[in-house]
Amino acid sequence: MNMTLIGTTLAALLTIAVYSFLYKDNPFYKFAEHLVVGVSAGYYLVIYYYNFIDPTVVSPVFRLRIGGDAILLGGVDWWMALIPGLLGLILYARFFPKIGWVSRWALGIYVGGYSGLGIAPVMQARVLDQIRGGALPVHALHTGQGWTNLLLVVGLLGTLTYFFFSLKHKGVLGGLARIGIVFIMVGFGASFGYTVMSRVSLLIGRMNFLLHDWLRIV
Amino acid sequence: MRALLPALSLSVSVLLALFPPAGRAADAPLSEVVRETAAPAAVTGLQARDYLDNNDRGDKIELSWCLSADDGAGALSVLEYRVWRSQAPDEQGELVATLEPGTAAHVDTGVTPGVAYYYRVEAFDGALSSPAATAGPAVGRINLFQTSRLPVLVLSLAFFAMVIWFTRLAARGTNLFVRRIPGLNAVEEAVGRATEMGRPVLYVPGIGEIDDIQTIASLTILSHVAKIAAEYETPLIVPTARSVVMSAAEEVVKEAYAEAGHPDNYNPDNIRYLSDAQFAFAGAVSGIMMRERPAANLYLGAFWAESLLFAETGFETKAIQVAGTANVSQLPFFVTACDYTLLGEELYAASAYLSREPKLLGGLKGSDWMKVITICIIVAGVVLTALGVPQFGRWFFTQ
Amino acid sequence: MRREIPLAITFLAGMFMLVDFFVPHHRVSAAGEELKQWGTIVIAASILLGIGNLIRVHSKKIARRQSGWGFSLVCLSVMAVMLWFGMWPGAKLGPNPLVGSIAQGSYFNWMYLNMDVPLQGTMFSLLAFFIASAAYRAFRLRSPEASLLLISAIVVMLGRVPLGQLLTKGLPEKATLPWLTEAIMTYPNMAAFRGILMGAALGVMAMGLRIILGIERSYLGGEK
Amino acid sequence: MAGFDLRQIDRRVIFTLIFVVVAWPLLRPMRLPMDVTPPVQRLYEAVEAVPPGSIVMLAGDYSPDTMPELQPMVISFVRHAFRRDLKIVTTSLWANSPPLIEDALAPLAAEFGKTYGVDFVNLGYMAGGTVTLLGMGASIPNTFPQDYYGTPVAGLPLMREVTNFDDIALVMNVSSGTPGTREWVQQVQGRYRVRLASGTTAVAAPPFYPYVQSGQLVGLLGGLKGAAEYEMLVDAPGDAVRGMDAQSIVHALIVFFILLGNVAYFAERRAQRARGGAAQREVTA
Repeated sequence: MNMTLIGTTLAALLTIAVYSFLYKDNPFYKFAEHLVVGVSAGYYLVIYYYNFIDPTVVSPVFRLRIGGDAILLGGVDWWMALIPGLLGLILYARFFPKIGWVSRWALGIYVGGYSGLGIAPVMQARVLDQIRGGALPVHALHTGQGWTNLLLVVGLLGTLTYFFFSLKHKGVLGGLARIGIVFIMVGFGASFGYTVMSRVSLLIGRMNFLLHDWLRIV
Repeated sequence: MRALLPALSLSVSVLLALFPPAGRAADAPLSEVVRETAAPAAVTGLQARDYLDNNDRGDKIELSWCLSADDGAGALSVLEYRVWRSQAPDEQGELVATLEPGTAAHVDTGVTPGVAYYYRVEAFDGALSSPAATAGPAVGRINLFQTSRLPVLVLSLAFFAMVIWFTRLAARGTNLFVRRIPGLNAVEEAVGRATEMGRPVLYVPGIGEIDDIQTIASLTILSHVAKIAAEYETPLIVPTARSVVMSAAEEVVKEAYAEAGHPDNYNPDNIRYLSDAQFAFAGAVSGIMMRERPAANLYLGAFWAESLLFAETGFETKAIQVAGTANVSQLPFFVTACDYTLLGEELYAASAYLSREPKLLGGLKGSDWMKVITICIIVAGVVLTALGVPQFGRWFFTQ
Repeated sequence: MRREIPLAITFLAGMFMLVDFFVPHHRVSAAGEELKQWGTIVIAASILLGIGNLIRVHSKKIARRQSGWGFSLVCLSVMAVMLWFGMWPGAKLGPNPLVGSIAQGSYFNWMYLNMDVPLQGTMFSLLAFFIASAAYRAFRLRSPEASLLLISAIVVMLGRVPLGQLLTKGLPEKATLPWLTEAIMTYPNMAAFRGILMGAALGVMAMGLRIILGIERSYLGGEK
Repeated sequence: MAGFDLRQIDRRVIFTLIFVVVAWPLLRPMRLPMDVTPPVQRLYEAVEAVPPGSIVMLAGDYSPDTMPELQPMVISFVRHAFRRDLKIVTTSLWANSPPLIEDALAPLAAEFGKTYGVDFVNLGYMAGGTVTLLGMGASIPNTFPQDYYGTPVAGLPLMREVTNFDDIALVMNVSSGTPGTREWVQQVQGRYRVRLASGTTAVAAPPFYPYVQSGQLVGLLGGLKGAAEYEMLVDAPGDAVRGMDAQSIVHALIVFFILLGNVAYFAERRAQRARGGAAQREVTA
């Protein structure tokens, strides 16, 4: 028996086990579900170790090298590898009630750092750039472009108004918010329809695997 | 008469030689001679200035120019542009770049910060070079402010000021109005229903890492939900896809149970890490729904393609489902398949809304007024472009 | 103090990264990069927290012979096998080069390709079924808004395949399904999503600021 | 239908039908009528217009993840060219492409009895992107001194007929990103007046339609649908046509379910109103 054939057969059986869930929950699905959790846990553990922990912490701190280059024990690079390693380690302090609170330091750096990191780029890409893209010329109403631009501007203003929390949606505000909802619903419907194709392609892909790669009847 | 003919023909040929008819000038042989002997036209408008990138070492200078008249037009003879750099205005200096035709800008890397440089740019046709355009002196500097990001800074500061202003206002006891958000009232209702049915509540905080603000928003809502669940003594299952989110969720739930006065009811086995892998996680959560039959499923946080797997499996188990995410691509599926959905910003508003803590409401008010400013800017932009002021877009152009 | 130090750390880290965006100086950028790198390592190092939880929950089930304990055994043992194949330290000395390696052709890779990939891919493809059942039960003309959702979904769904082309063949171009699909995707869809994105962006910024300023702190958990 | 409530259709019925309509076209391709769109038709005609014996170039700039969409295009083009007795030279600006092209060439060469080195050559991958394209404008053999197998091009009879783009009757670029069709149009088509056709993923296609309009591309295949249309034109329906069959039917089936659901919904509402019953709790959409 060759490994490829065994592999394909195994993969095919597992594929069928997952599809059996569509009928109802059953032992085959349970088996597949627990198997994939186990395999992916092992996979991530190994990959994280090789890709992050080893090159950035273990190698520099214990083997004194970064990539292929030797570094100095106690040098800047060495400390720069040791500190994040320690930060990672203190996450585990929560298992020791007396020093458990230390684990929040690592969380503080991480959450604080990424919160700060997010703010300005979000302002840039999702507010400024969108203002620029959203303020379209609408004066040329004798052309089709003018009307479609007007549609885009009104839709955008309506949607923004819908998310206005400080006032009840009544009067002009209510009217604009209602336009917003109309646009949101049409947009959602379109996204839904647009996604069908790619999801069906996934199924075709799995089906091709079963019928062609495994059973070879296509 | 006889003498007139030769004179006439002579004068005609002289006239023809002096003023050739239009067709003749474009004759192939003539223009080919011109092409072989004339160098391409020079570039114009050459400028050199310090280049400000986002990792500024002061070692870059930016050049821009207008194309040679023979590039893409005219004699079509430009094969490349040559850029020379020197430290004196009249020196040829060293060749630092040869560029494809059609190029009208170049960033010269590797200059020494603080040193003045002069540049020459020539158009080259394979044999001959155009006269050089010159520019300089230009100096590379290490900058402390990214000027192209000024609009971002201005708007951010305005936003921060409003958030802080409203937060202080709230702290001083001013009553801030926030309209009803239907999906949020449903959260409490859902937990209540699970209690009536004697079945657990399932709370999925998304599959985002804790650096995703949606996850943090979700954890604050979780804290609120856990308090209700603790009071009702209803089991709360929290499956997570990220280790750090799991440990944060443990802390949040444990704390909520303690605050609700039921620390002993906290069951650490209900806060579960399942898998970092997206669909392994989705499969395992579906399994929990099928086997432990939660009566209320709350999906709040960052979700991707697994959203519909959850919502449809949850529907099959007849759970009441409330979802919320700022991942726009998944909203259509939650809206379609769940009972209530928090759209985008409503997820962030939720923690303030649920806790009714004045300090948190400040942030909500701040973003509301920022929305008003944004709407005003867009309207102003529409009006300005209509009035023929094209600069509007440029003011908001950042790098 | 136990509360203040983490909040101070959060504030400093947050402010630094915020300022970093506006300061192009290469040393500031380098420090920002270093901090991001630290974050990555902290997260990578945390994976054992989750794995520990997984092992605890499943071994309890096995020890108590709770229903489905056999599946828990499958989960834990396959994880152990994966680890052994991927990281066995004696591998380089042993006779089998396929163990202790994650390269193409190794047992680790084989398990990944023939178990993890098809299982996850198939679970992903379940969406093709669920998208149909969701459409069936939820797309009802019960309100004007719901009708819009339904109509635009149907138009786009049909406009994307040859069938839609056939259905409206012969009509003027601007009445054909492919054209309508394009129009819906370009206009209402874009306007709505741009609005939602802008609103959500403000939410993110407000939340981020609250975190940095220590107003939002429930994610840090209890006082103890 | 007494006793049968449409609102309560077991979703397993829906699942089964979806399963069947996806599997069936794979087993029994039905070739649903498909309109050929003008860009595809023009591409087909451009290849038809090349005199037999001429040399065409297949430039594959894609990777395995986009194979489902692009491989059927490559297969159809090779089939089309071989059938018309055109000679094929293939090149790649993407490192992953040459083996994928080889996958398409080998079986078709066997089918049409074509000889490597005489009727077709796979020049493999060359780094450099735009620079490589301009190099080919000067000399193709100098830019690709060896083929995919490491054989010097001087040893390949077909390559003796090729100096630069002047000897290539048509270039078919199959691309999924950068460098790809955009670079071919901007650097090669304009400069060397090459007849250029392109096939891209559905996601990447929209910006290239204006090129078809302006004539810079003689034709364009967009996504699985474009591939399917081309398969129909060369009269060799394959993976793309089968996939499109399934797509069309699934989409129609879902629409049918939606309509069915609404019929049931209104029937029930009417019945309820007649009974004067309370409105049922509805889910919010």
